[in-house]
Amino acid sequence: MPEKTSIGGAGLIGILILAVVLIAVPHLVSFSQQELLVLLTINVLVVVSYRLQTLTGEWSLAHVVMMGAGAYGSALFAKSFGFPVPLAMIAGAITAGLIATLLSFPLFRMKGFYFLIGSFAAGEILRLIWKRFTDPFGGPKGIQRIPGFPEIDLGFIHIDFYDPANYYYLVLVVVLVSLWVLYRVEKSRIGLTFHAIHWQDKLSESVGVDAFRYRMLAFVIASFFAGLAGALYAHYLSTVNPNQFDVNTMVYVLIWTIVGGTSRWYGPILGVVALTIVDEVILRSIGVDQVRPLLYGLILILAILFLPNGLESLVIKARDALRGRGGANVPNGEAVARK
Amino acid sequence: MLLEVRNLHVHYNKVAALKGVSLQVPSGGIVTIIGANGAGKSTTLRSISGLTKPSKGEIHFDGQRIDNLPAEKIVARGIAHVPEGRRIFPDLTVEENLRIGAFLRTDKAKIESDIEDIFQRFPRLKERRTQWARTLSGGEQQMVAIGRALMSGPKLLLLDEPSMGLSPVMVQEMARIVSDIAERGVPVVLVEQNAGLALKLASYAYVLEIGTVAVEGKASDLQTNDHVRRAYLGA
Amino acid sequence: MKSASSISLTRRSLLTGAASAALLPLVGMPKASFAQENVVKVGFLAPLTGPVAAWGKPGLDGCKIWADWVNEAGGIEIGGKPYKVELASYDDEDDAGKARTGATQLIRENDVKFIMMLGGNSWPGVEEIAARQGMMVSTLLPSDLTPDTTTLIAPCEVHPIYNVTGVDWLAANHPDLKTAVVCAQDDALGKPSVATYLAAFEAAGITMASPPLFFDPATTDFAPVMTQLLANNPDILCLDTCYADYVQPLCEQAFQQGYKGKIISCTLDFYQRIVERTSKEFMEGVIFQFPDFDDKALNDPRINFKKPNEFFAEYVKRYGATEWSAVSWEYSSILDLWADAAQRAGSVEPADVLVAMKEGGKGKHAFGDARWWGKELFGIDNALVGDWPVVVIRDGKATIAEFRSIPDWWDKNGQLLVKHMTDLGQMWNQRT
Amino acid sequence: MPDFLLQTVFNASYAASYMALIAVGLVLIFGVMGVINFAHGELYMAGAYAIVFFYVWSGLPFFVAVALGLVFVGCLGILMELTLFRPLRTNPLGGLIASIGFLLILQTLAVLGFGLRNQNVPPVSQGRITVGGAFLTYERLYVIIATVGLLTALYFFLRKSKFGWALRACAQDREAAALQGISINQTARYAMFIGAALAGVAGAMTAPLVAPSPYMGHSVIVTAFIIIIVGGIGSLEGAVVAAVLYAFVHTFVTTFYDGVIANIVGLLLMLAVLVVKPQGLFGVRERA
Repeated sequence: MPEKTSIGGAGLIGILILAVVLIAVPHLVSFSQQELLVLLTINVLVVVSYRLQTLTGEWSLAHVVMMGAGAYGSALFAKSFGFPVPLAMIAGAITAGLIATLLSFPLFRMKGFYFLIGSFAAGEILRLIWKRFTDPFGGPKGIQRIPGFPEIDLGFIHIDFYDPANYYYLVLVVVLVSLWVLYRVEKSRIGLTFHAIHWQDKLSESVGVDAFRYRMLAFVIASFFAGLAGALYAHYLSTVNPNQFDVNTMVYVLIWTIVGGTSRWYGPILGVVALTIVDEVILRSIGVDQVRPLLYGLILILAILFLPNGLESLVIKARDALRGRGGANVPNGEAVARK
Repeated sequence: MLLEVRNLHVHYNKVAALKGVSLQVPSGGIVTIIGANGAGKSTTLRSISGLTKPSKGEIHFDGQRIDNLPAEKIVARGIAHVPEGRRIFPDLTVEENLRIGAFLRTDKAKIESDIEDIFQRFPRLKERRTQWARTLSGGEQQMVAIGRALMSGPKLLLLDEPSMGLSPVMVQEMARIVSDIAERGVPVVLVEQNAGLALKLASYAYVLEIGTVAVEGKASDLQTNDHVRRAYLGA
Repeated sequence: MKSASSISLTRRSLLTGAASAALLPLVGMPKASFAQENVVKVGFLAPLTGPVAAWGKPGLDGCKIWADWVNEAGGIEIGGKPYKVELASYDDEDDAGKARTGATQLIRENDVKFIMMLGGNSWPGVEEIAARQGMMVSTLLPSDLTPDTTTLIAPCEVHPIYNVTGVDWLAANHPDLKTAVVCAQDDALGKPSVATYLAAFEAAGITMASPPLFFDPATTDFAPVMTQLLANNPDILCLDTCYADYVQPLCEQAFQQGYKGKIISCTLDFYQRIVERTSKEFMEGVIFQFPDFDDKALNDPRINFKKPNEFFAEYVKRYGATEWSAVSWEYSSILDLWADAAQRAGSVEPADVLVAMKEGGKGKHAFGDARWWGKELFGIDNALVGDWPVVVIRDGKATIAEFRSIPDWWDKNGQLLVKHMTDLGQMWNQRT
Repeated sequence: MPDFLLQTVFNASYAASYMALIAVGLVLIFGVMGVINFAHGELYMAGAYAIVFFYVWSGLPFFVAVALGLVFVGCLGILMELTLFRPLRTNPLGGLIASIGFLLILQTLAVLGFGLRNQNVPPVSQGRITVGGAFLTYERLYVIIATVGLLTALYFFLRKSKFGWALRACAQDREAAALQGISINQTARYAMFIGAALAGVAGAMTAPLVAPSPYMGHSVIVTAFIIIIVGGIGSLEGAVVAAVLYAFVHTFVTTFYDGVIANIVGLLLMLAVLVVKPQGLFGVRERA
């Protein structure tokens, strides 16, 4: 399971190309696609942090609500307490992490399907609280006119973060740093323990690993970064409301993650990028608004039937083919279907 | 030969569990497979009953190849498998557990007499026939599992670790039950970690070590084999 | 900044063209129109799929009829030249993020001159783009208005203020009714509506038999709601602005639980079904606010909606009677208002049209002349109010009983409305 | 006040009935297939639209339409089994995603075939029984009777027939069931047919009461999940008991407080059950 960590020459060129693409992409797409790009980049952080949470083998349905906790937290810190936006964002992410810490105590008494639904219930209660208590959460309409990220004006250079291209670069930096942190966590001893807990639940406990503590840690770290994504989202759209974080949105995160694949860190990224392009760009451009959900559903089914191990299995196969290995090193269904 | 396994290979997740196992079971008596934890004993039985698909090799039963059949078709051919850990249905009653063993049979009268026969063999089960199976003790559950397998009217019985987790008294009881089954004409393949017991019961034995047959021979010969004595009989 | 952005705009659009050709062969770019005649585009940014689509899709369908009719008649004449009207739609799925993307596409890629929205959840995502681009946007939910939203107008349905006309009419015609109860789903539509009804009841001297009941929008069984509502035997049962899926079961429950009093509601979509499922006698005299468009009273010369009876007939012919609802005509009536203002302005530019539209503080609302109003409630006079019909079920058929003036009521009872809006936290300056 | 209470009891009994049908179907599918069927609410919706088609449009008698709806939705279940769940049997999360895809397709088909607005189903009966000041309409009574009848039939099928045992055996231990000669494919087909058909009947029977709309499935699926968790995921009896418990709690809280509080109470009830008895009221501890 552990991947090669040293980077070869080909890898270096790949990274260089990727960097150029990431920097150039806002200038290659249309105005509305720039907006999509910002939301997509935020969603990348959502799915990658989600994958970290699932490493321990437990699938949460509260992840999007944690994103919402970061969004609401950051919005309130900035709007009601006058925090500078960058600080509010971090405070929002920490809020999400703290809420996750509290929720861990009831939630990690459960496992498997029970945890799945238990996390849904916990998230839903939080969401209903936002909906129910108009002060300070704004009720069903949520919070509006959240301050945006402050402009940078150095005289010779002026950066207005309302412009999606500029906000994209900001998000890109935050997301890349977050991805790096998440990657390091996964490759560290802690991350290996996450994997171990998933694969050998009983064994890890018998060799003295406190599974509860590690599950909680994974949940809290994932929630922190989901919260950060939520904060980036809130200050971009300048509005949050409870509907944005409902089970429908969670279902999309689940879809992106699973269709992308979860055995590699980049699987969920493939999922969210591919499906967003399919839904928001290709299906919209066909001009069949009413049929769009049907086509999307069909694509989901075909994707999962023909690529049960996610889009990442294509990459793995391609890489193995390039390396001249005969058999594709595709993990079997269990890797995706970790219960 | 009733059952012939030829050069069987099984992989889990690219990890080889069996690396060319061959064995033969005659149409009478008890054949045992012994070996350490993880040697591939259960995997061998699972391959025979169709729960695990071999990556290479052939299995012939009663003159026909069966390694490409699904589990439920292999039962129909006459192989009953009592899996490791008993795997009774906890939320079915004792009687339902037994009757479901006869799922494929349509001879109603014979089923009824077989049920009575099982209850005669295991009087404790008769007392508990309407209880949920999960409320039984370990030994009783093992009886249900064996009874359930016998209800299919098998031509061959695969028994995986029947003595596991049982009290010494119960282990002796189990030994009696197993020899009784063989004596009544149903050949048995017995997988056991309790090698001493298994070699006493069986007429022929295979010793599996990390996926291959390390030693085979008459059970009485193996009881005196140095390697077997040192590794499995604690001598 | 300005000049730089215009340069980068051309470079960017060049690159965009190249990239879309190279990278995304499947993706159609917005079609450029090289036709001879002048074309003006209007954006439609509302939910077209998902649970809220019923508030958007029928409106787009109505607008298609409107555009077909206008274009068949040669388009609208602006500055002496005929313009064809094209609709550009984007499904915002009732989500602020998608609405922001959609608004960008409509404004910067499709070059629309006016955008019609449902509003509510989606509007905050569009607010700043509209402000920066100077785009005029209309909403059906005036609660989106604030002093800062100078280019946002609520020119048709100033929900829920018109509800006062129904209560006013009820009090005038049935002075014997003394107590009322009200229920609504707990959301952005229900709350201000409840405040309005409370104010209207108070103004009419009707007392509340029990406090307003808010139920969850996910409610599927309305029997308990009705049981609770009827516990104090009210004279008037007010169904507020409940969604169509709720009004029907609520009426049925009232019928089944033996309610004998008066019913008043904001909407009563598919009232024929409700009549069918209860009885003509039970539904006789139910008051609401949305007339059938085959109502002859709409042919009154002061009505500004063009050919209402024909419009209704055409809509039913194209899409079926069951798809008709209030939003079917509302967006079209906004297009009427917009076209009229554009013609008077002699321009299709949003700023010019907006000035023409608000000229003299008066406007031509679907149901007659009206005034731009709203400062006390929304902080800005961008809501168009005038007369609104009071509709009564008579012999199983919705009939307009009277057009009543909202401004008249407001001039007498405005402070009551402000009080109740404040109590429920619905004033613009209370919204977070 | 006694009438008021009795009325609330009637209301709750009706709610408990159709929720039990939906939840039992969901449990059965989860038990045998090991898949969380997210499209279960849409199967309920399909049942309601079957009434629109067979009863309203085609003019067949109501109960004939319900029977056709049962068969139709049951067949949808078999279709799901054959095309989605069978190829994804070793991949429960894949099954979940596939069911979400199926859900989107069913919703869109409903919109395309019947329109966005909710549909009208003419009353089947205007009659009612009255007890004191409380009453129960025949339409609601039919739902309660159908539920009791179907669940009783299901009980006897599961307890007394060979296929019933096979179904339960499969739900408890799929591998051991295969060792008894039980065909997993065949059992899965039975389970999907029955599970889907129960949801379909719930939709069909309640169609005259709720006015079917394409998105009606959404509001029941969440409740159904709560119910099967409270009852214990593998347990059919648990689902029935939990449906009754949940419906009474929810209805009483809605009647005496309000619906949002009722939802929060429902969720808290479920969390409390999970914390105190993580396997649900009737559940068996999940096997590793």
